[in-house]
Amino acid sequence: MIHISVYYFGAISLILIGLYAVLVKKNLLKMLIGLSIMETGVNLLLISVGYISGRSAPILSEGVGPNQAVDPIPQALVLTAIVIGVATTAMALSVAIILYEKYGTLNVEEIRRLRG
Amino acid sequence: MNGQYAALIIALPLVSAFFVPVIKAISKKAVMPFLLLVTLAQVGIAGWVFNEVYTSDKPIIVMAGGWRPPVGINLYIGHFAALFVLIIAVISFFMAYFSIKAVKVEPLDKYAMLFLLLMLGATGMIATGDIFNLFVFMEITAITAYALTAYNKTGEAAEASMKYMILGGIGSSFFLIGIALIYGATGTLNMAQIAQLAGNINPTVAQVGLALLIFGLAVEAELFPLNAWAPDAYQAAPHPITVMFSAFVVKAGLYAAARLLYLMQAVSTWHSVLRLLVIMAVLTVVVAEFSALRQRDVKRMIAYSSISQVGMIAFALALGSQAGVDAGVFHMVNHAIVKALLFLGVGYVGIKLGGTTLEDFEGLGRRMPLTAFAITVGSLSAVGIPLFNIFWSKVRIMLAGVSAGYTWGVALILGASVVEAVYYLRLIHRIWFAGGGERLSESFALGAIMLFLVALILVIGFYPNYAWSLAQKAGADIFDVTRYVSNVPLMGVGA
Amino acid sequence: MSERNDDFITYELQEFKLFEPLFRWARKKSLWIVAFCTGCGGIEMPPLATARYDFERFGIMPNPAPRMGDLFLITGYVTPKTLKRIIITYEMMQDPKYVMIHGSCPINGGVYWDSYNVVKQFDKYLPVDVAIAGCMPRPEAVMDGIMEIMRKIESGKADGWKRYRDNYEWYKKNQDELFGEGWREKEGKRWLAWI
Amino acid sequence: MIGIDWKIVLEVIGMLIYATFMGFIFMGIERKAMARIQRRVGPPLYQPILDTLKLLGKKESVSHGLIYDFGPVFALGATITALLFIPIANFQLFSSNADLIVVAYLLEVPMLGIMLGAMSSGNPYSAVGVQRGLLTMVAMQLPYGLALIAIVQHWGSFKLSEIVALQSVHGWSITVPALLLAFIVFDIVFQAMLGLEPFDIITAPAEISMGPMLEYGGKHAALLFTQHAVQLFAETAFFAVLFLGGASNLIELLIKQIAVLFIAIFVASIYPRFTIDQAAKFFWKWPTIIGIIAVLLTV
Amino acid sequence: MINDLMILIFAPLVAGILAWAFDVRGIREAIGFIGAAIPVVILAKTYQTVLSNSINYTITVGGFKLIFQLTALNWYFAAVAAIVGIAMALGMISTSRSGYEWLFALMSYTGVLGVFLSQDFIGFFLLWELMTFASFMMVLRNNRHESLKYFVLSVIGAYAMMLGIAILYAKTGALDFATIRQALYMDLSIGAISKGESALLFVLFLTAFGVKAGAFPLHVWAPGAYSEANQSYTSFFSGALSKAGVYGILLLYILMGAKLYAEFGTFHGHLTFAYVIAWIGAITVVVASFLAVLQEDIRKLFAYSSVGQVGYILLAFGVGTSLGFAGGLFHVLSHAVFKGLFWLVTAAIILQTGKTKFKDMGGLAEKMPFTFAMGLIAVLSLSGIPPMAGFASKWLIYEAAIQAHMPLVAGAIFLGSGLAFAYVVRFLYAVWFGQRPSDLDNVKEAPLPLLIGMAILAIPNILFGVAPGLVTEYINKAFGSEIVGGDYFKLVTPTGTYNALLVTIVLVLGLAIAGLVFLYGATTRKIPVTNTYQSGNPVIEDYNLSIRRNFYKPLAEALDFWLKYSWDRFYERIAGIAEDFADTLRQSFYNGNVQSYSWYLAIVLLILALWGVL
Repeated sequence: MIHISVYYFGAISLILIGLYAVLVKKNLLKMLIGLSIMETGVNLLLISVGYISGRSAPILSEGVGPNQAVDPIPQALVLTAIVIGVATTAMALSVAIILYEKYGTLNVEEIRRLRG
Repeated sequence: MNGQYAALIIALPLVSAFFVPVIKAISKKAVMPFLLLVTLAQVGIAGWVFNEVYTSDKPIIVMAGGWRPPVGINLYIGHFAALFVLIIAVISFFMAYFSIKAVKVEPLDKYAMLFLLLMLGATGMIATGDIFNLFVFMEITAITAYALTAYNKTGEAAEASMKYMILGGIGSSFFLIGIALIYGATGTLNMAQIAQLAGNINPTVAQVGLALLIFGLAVEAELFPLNAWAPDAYQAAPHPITVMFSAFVVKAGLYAAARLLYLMQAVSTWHSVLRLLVIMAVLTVVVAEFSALRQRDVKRMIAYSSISQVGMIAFALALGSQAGVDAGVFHMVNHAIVKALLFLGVGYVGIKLGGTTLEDFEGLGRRMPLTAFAITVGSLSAVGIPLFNIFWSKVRIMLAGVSAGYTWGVALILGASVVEAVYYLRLIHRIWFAGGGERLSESFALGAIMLFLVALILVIGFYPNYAWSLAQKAGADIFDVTRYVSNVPLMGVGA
Repeated sequence: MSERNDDFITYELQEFKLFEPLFRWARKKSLWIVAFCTGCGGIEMPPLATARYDFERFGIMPNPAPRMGDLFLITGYVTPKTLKRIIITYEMMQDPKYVMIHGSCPINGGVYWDSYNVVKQFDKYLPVDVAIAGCMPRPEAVMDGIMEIMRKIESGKADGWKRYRDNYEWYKKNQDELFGEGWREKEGKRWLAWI
Repeated sequence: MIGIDWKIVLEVIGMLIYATFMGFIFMGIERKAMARIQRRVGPPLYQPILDTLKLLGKKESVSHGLIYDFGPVFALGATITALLFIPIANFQLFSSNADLIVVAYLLEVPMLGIMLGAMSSGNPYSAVGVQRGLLTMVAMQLPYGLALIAIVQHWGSFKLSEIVALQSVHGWSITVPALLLAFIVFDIVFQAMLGLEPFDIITAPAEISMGPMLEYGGKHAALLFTQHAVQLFAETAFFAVLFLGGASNLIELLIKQIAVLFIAIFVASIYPRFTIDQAAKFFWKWPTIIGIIAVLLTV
Repeated sequence: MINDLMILIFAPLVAGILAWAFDVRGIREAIGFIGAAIPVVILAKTYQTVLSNSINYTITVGGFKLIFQLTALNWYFAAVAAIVGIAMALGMISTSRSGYEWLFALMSYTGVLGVFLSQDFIGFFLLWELMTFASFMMVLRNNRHESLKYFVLSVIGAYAMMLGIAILYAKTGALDFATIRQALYMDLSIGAISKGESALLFVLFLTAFGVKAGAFPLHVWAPGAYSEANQSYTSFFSGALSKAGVYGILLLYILMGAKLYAEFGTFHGHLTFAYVIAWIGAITVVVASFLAVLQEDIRKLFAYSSVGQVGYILLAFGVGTSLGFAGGLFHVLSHAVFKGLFWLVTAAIILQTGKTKFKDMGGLAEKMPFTFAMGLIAVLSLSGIPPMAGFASKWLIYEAAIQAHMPLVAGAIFLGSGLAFAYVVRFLYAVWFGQRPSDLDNVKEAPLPLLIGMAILAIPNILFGVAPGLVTEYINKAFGSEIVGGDYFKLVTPTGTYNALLVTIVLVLGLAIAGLVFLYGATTRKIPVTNTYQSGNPVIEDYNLSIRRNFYKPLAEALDFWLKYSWDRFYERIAGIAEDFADTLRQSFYNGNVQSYSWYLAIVLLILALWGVL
């Protein structure tokens, strides 16, 4: 069980690191990086949820039947999540470019024309 | 007659979205008519689904690939989903037409694609029966929404999009954590099965999982204090998109939250989640109403109003009683109509007069009487004047709220409603009794759409019986979990 | 008011056939003085009213309202300015009404016989029933004058009001000669500046 | 009501003549007593009758319009009405048909008549008089009401005849401590009701010429004098009925009325005049406080 | 589905919508008038049946069962509204030139009728809101600030009621009056509703109804709203719509009386809760009447006067005895007729002169004799001159208050009636008498429909004044007991009597005697208004000697300490604070910085985490 908790610990650390970046860094790019880190952490968490101690990857081959493999569903989920994450990041970066064009800065404290 | 054709409500927009480039290749001018056509087709399908569900009084379960849940992913088109898919389709159709007038910024083909995907995402969120599928649809909705928010390519649009994205990103991450926890605890992603198993899982895990799911959805559903992105996005997005945000994108999030909430009824700490949600909802109403009070930009003002109304819906849905859910659903329907009308009217004014500040609305009654009339009706309805539709749902919510023991919440919401009355009525005064100007010509088709919505408001206002019976059925669909579970043909797991 | 200020001429006075003697008695015993005290004679009124002479025992009572007054006391010299007021007040009083002038000044100008601004002969402008000579007449003399007017009322000789009606043209002519035509209007307008 | 009761008709006619006559005599008494206090001889007691006859005998009469004529007529008519609903000595008249509240109101109605006429004359002095009259009424209304309430609460009836009957059994109102307070209040108010110093602000001869009376002359003034006489009689009778146990015959009533009148005259002859806001403040201070004590004692 | 009641309630609304849709001169007025007349016809038709058995109409709307019932008591209120309503319609034919006004005037008419006839809280609330909204729209047209003040206070009231309704619904599970009443009665022994909740319910409903009735200290909307609407409509607004609040108080008694009595008991022999109402009424009477006396605008004067007069009704209901109810109900009628009449007279004056301030008016009695006569009737009735409806009802209230041993409250009535006298006389003087400003020389008599409307309201003033028994007998029948005895002309209470006919006869007799004396004197000679005694100074038309401004200045001087305080300003300040608070909230919460927004999310997460742990 020890190594399972390592995954959990790692996942939660990643999430918190990402969150830290979002909450503290003023630069928009750093915040986006923080978001990505957070997503990675979440993905890791998802994987570890499906992990069953002592089993192999869920690829059905010789000697690896459904009972020997870890839960395959989280892995499928993570794949989807990664794709979504990529899309989001791409989207975000393109928006960041526009922002830099229009505002001349990426400091989020200065990008606040919409308020109140 | 085969219910499986109902999958078309997902398939049609998805497929047509990717056909847009093809259409563009043929003729650039054909893109918007194509969009109109697809949405019209969607209206047809949704109408058929609606009719099917409400005549047979049974939900349509679409099983992907013929696999029975929980192995296969299923769509659950119950009374609620059928009703809302129809609303989504109809409003999308109107907005597709409005887009022809309103959206001039290129590239229109991208706009059409994103438009269809947004519609698809919202439809999917409402129709799906699988929690991870929900996440996927939510992300589709969210990403298209980010993109559409930024569509105008102005600094403000990009800024609003950025805010939406960061907050949405955090929200969806935690939503995913919630899924992970629930999955870890139950080993399934099918909603019906989760409902069955919810009673047996570790209450702490269930509570945290549920709370995280709600948290993630609350960002989409604009609950205080997670709604900071909303006014900006509403204001900066193209006018048709604002209508869609307010009319159904938010509602989809709300619905998902409510669905998950009621599915997890069996969780022992369920009531404390409800209480948290009620607190957030009440705060949403109060803060949003006060924020709208001295707003100079009408679109933003109505955005705040929309947020507060959504808060009211959330309040109703979080009451945990049949009456509350019915009222909430009823309010959802009414609010979708009213806010569609208002944003449509305000958007049209924005296009015609080049701005949506309060000053632009002076003398609107003389310049654009039809639009002014529509905005007036919408405003009066939003205030909760009797013989307009929102009156009925508001009354229902208040009755349900006090019955559920949240007298303080009802009192606060009613107090905030007074504020709402003030700013809407100031707007009406400005429209009709201040300033003046030349008469402008108004689009006939848009006028017809507005009049249709006005008529809908008045019909529901004068004779709410039919709408109320729909809302009751739809509400029962959300609230009655056992029926939900029994309707889904689960493979013998648990049961 | 200009066009209607003389319609009392055409107005037909009421004749009380049956109760006329009773009313005449009452008129005599109840003289109300219009307290319009001009000149220096006004100061002779308080002794008349107070404990020493007490004219109230004859039913005489000072009254600030001309409408119910009977006896108009002109208690001293009269200037054109005052005369205007006196005429207006007199015309407001209701018939039968009596005028009593006090002292020499209203009779012939008295010590102001050569003043440019004092009315020398009062009865050119308003009919006088009783005139008391003296400068000033003592209260006893005034009382005597009042007794005289009471006797005249009883005998029906106090007919100044009738004379005013009958000879209005003449009085009016004299008034207009003194003040000029349309003096009421002019006087009224002059007053505007103070408002 | 259909069959005319001749007895009551005779009573009414007799009482009207008596009340008018006595009212004039009261006015004469008022003037005479005032003169005697000032060490004068004073006019004969019947002087007010002469005055009235003289006014009625004026050969000319002017009018500012219909309302100007209607005012005095209405005032006298209403006063007569008020009089006929007060039980006067052993004559009950119509008093079984209307109670204290009605009479209290009817006694105020003449004021409206006078005001109407005065106002329609358009004379600003009259207007000031009207204003003062109404403000005096407003000011005195509260203590007046409290005094009446104290009476009603103590005796438990609104009917004047019953109040009289109860007093004949249990003693006069003023023998009851609480009602003695009410009596004091009522007496102060009475001064204002009669328009005597220190509350003769309405007519205030030396300030605003005669206030509301200024424009009246001839028969209008005669009507108002008659009205004043009847009202004087009615009010003193009302006072006597409320606080002095009514009366069993006219002589007894007369004694009580004159007693009441003399209190008023004595007070009037030694006090100067209040200004109107002083009067209001005065009425809302001590009389009201005493009145409140009185009503609370009788609850 | 279609029966008399439905037509009764919705005919005005339908007519209003039609009048609005066919916005053509002539047709609009005709439709509107018919719509206003239908209720009168139906009410007249049902007069006989309603005393013996009630007429019911039930409709299910949106899952709620709306019950309308025409009972004896409702009929009374509805009839009052209908009389004023038809007079309003006639007045509006003259004064209104827009379909907008017809729509909302008639909509509020429907609202008022519906409020009176509802037998369940949803219908009641629905029509209550409709009535508020419609009347608000009438004011909004002319003045944004006043209308919003009115609406905000009304809506606060309405929402207080909504909360109350919801609490009752939660406690009893019912929305119809009959069941709620029964449930609350049963609750006396069960005790499911605690003392605190009862108090809350009482305060909520009192707020709701108090706002509409203009009870102190919630009266601040009334002067502005009454004066800024079309004056013909104001006759209905003040005459009938404010009665909805009064009706609500009555409803409070009917539904919760027993419960409130059981919870709060008595205070010196009075029902405690009723005592509160009585004092609110008394304070309203005094405060509003004082303010009315000091007004300089004809509309404001009557607005405050309306507030004060409705205070009488509250006071009468607060007395809590059956006599009090009878008096209050009678005053509902008489206030409706005389104040409706006043407002129509005001409408005529404003229509013909275009002026509203006293300082601009004067001497109109010669120019508008009929209007003046009507105004005089209203004045006599309001100030309580005996053979008028106003006196009969006031008399009952006096009797009730004093008989119930509420001396100080009764003292307030005395003071209030003195003040009423003062302000109506001021109205008479400033508008009708005295010297006429030269710009009013061409004023004409009011148009015919307005005059007919006035006549319709003037007749009841005299009729029910001479024969007050007509009303009291109906009230007796409605309550099913002999509250006020006597016959048509004579009112008899246990301790007092008032024979209106005899008073009238004697008054006529007195007038005849006085008239004979008058006729004996010299025939009168008409003199112009300038022929007045100004110490002998000549008076000409060029300056106006009539005192119109600050007529009651001495009173203001005597009251200057109290006039420093104003509830109106107090509420305005609260509203200002709320707006500033809104700004601060908005600026600090939605500050535009996405990082702060992220922090909100983080904080919520933290709360979730802590809350999950704890």
